[in-house]
Amino acid sequence: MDEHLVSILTNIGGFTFIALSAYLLLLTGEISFGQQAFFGIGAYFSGIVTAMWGLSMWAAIPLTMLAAAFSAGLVGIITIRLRGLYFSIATLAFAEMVRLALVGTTWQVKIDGEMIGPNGSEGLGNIRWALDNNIEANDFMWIVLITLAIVMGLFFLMERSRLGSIFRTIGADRLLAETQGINVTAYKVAATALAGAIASLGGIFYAHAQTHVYPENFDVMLGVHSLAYGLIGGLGTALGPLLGVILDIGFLEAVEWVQGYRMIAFGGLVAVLLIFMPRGILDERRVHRLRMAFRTRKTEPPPAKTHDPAAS
Amino acid sequence: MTLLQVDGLTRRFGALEALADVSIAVNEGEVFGLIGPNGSGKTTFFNVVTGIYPPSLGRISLGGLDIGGMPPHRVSKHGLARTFQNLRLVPQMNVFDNIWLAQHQRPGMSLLDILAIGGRRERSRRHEVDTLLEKCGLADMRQSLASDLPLPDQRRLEIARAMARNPRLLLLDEPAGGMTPLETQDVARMIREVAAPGRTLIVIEHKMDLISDICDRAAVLHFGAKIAEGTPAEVLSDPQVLDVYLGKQADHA
Amino acid sequence: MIDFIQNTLDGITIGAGYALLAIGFTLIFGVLRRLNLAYGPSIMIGVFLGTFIYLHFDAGWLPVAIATVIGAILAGIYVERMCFWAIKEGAALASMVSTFAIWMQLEELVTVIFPERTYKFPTLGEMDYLEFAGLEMRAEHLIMLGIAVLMVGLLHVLLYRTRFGLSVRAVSENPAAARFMGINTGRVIFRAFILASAIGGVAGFLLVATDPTVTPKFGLQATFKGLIAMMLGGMGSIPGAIAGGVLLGIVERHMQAEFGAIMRDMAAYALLFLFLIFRPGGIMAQGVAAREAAALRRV
Amino acid sequence: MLEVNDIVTAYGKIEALKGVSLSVPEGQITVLLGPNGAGKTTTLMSVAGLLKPKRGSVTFEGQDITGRQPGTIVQRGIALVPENRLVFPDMNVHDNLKTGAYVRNDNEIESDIESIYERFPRLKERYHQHAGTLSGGEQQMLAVARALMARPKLMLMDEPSLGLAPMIVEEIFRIIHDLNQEGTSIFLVEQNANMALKIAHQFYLLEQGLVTFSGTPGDMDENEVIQRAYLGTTA
Repeated sequence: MDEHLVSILTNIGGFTFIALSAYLLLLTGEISFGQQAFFGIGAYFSGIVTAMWGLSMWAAIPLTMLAAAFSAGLVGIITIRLRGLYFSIATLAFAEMVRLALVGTTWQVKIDGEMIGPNGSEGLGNIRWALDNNIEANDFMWIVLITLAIVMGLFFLMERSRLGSIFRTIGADRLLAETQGINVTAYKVAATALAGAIASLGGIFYAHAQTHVYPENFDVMLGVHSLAYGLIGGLGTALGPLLGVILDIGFLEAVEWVQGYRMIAFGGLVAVLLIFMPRGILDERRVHRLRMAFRTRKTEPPPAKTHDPAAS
Repeated sequence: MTLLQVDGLTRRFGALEALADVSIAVNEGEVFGLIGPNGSGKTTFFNVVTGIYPPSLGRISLGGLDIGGMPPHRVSKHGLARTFQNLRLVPQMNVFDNIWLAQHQRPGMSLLDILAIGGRRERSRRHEVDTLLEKCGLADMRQSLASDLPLPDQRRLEIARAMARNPRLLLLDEPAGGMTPLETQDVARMIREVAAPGRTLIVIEHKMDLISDICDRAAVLHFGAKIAEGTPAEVLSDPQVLDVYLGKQADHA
Repeated sequence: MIDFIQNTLDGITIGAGYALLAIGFTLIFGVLRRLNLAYGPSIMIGVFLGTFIYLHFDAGWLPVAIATVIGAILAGIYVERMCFWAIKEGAALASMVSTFAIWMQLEELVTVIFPERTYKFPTLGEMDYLEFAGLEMRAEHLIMLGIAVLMVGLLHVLLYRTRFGLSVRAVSENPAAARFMGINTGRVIFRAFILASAIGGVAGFLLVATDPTVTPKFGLQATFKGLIAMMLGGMGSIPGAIAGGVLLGIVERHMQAEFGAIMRDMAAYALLFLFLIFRPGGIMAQGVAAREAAALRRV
Repeated sequence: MLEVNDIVTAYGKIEALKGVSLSVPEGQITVLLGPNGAGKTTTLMSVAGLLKPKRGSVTFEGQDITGRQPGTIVQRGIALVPENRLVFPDMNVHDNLKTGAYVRNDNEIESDIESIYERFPRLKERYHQHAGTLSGGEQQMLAVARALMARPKLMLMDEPSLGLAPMIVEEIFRIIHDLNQEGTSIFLVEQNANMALKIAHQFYLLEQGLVTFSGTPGDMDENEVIQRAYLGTTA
């Protein structure tokens, strides 16, 4: 496969994770400007695990996701009383603190004659697990895409279970959720932790594909992009964030003539799109319609109705 | 036997006393009406009982258990469900899912059940939703988005959703609000035949014929205080009540 | 001790610039109840228009200042039409993401036209330091402070003494009631946007003129400084915006002097975070009664 | 003076008014009664230009004002006292009054405020206080005074008695009565049928988005009016 295409597909995979994490929080009605913190934590933590401790990426994945879930859950608990814009700004402040902490952190050890470890704004390099294990770019892409497929699959299952509906209910009407017996606090903290873990997965793959990451990779631009992906692609299905990422990275990286003017074109496109589709391309209503069209073609009609005078 | 016992319930908002020393006892299996002019404290009463606002003073006990000041999700675990005067459905979910979701609160639902998307128990629960939809006359609209339903159906959906949790005590806030007389009769029948059997109900309503039709007993609130209690006929002929409605009606919004 | 006072003084000066940014932010938030992330970038357009005038016509500071304000207003109008006027009420999230998209667009536009990393910007003239009791102050800082105070005074007159100000306050407090009085809310929002952009343009000019280099990152900085100052003071409150801006300036200055640039930024965000957790209403937080009243409206 | 002709007003797909016609004669108090959700407020909003009727027309003093901007309608001489008063809580009383005169360009605004203060001395006492700190009755008074600042020929009032103690309600109704005596026409939406009928010259009954009765207060048994208007029973 073409090298350029491989790198685009790997990027799409990596950024879809963080877009999914922002989408999960959007479902519960929260706008997070801070998912890049967990993406960054994922990149750094996993990089340390493989480059400094010499463990494999497969060991790094669960460790990193746990660490990210834990820190995200903690942020979720601290910010639990904040709603709306206050929550958004608090997550932004947290993420910037994380980024600045990375800029301020130097912790290097000598391994095989080389200094390895976070080095302030020079970032963390030598994340060579893929190279050392002879995993080529092509293979790494498949690792990312298959993991993405699994995570997306879990998302679809979640959305079909009551858990998905519970998240959506909290997002649509918090008070209703409470009177429905939903422990909103607990579910919100759970969603925040889960979103942190998913974002960190993107960071892990990003770090191991790039081999070198910098604190500036995890600035607020990344966070707002991840939020925008879900909203552009649509908030009705987990395919929405993927579609958003594909539109941004895939489409615009692939089309040569927009090079250099990419954000001028994309920014305008998104602004116009949002005028006509304020909840994205695949919003709840369109997803519902698609689902209905699909179902009536494929399965039996809805259960036969019995006569009920009340329905008249 | 008394199911809901409210003693000396007071709720203040700043200087305003939205509920003033209200005591009400609702018996098991009863349909109890709550009436009063706009803003007399009826909805505040529901909000305090369901835990949305903590009481300023007074006790609320459900089946002997003190629920005053509990957060809404815990109150609801003890078998209490309600509907809302200005409709709170999840607009972007379909009718079936709105009800199906509500089952999560039933006793014996574990985290595994909440994650379930198949299996025998889940199938039977889904079947229950369909049965309920049919009983409530909503089977035709099973797949429609809740926001696409006309108002009377939305009200019925709210009642059906509350019943999906099998509550001991069901609070209905203006179940016939904004409905035509014909639609009101329909909803009265639904309450009588589907919601009331084996359950205790408290109903807020302005439409007196509905109250007379379905309620065993009723109480009247005025300025946050209870001014009368008895059978609907007694209450509606009470001189003080007549005075409130026909004479110096005044409110406390 | 002298250092402490000196740093505080410098902090107040820079804080005056932040306060102006926060006032612009808060005006827009007040009438719209939506967040305009493109506020900083639209000011940046003004700043670069000023730079353009300076580089090509070797203009003095006054024409550059005017160009800066005009540029900010034009960009502000573009943002208002694209992100707020065209997107229906209730889609606050779409508006916010849309302002972000426009932000990206404006930033890229600037980097395409101005490909170098930094540009020079005119200063408010070559002026001396003023000294007093061992403290010193750059004359241009004093001018900056003076202009900021003047702007706040003018704004106060505008908001509390004119018909336009009355309509802005009415729409901020209750858009529905404002409509009942015959106020055209759309027009008021549009004009408030222009006003906020003009204030932002002045703030941008002052901030850049006292530190005479311009980078395309100015938009990001302006948005976040303004946002932080607004949140510290309490959203929608103009006295709050001033207090928040000055507080931010002082804290930044002290941290910078003691621990350097990273800790300066860290402290700004930490301060914001702590305020959000412990005093979400900001410095000018509302009383308990107001929150009770808000709770009443909730159901 | 005001003619409403067969208007249909909808929220999305739901029609709140299904063809309402009524007229408000000059110099009179016209009352619109009806149960919750009948469409009373929607009718007022359609007249005041805050909602656009899908069909039908509204004419004021012979001129078509259907779908005009609210500002234009206020300028023509129709002012609204909204439900729940909706004063501006963080503005002082004086500024609240000024918002009422927003559509005016003359220089008699301050002198009008003075005459408002003469009429409502209690507002004068509190002219510097934020409106949010006033009592319910004072806020209602302010809402009425604010509408008067537009120098209306016709006042639309949406449930001015809502949330007020009986004594205050009587005072508000006395004010409405006085205003009418001085020549302002009144179109009043009320749930307090008993009080409203005492001052009404004529009344309409609105049920389910349709006018089901019109006449003068003597035309229908008061108890039946109350039954239908307040309780919505069809007995």
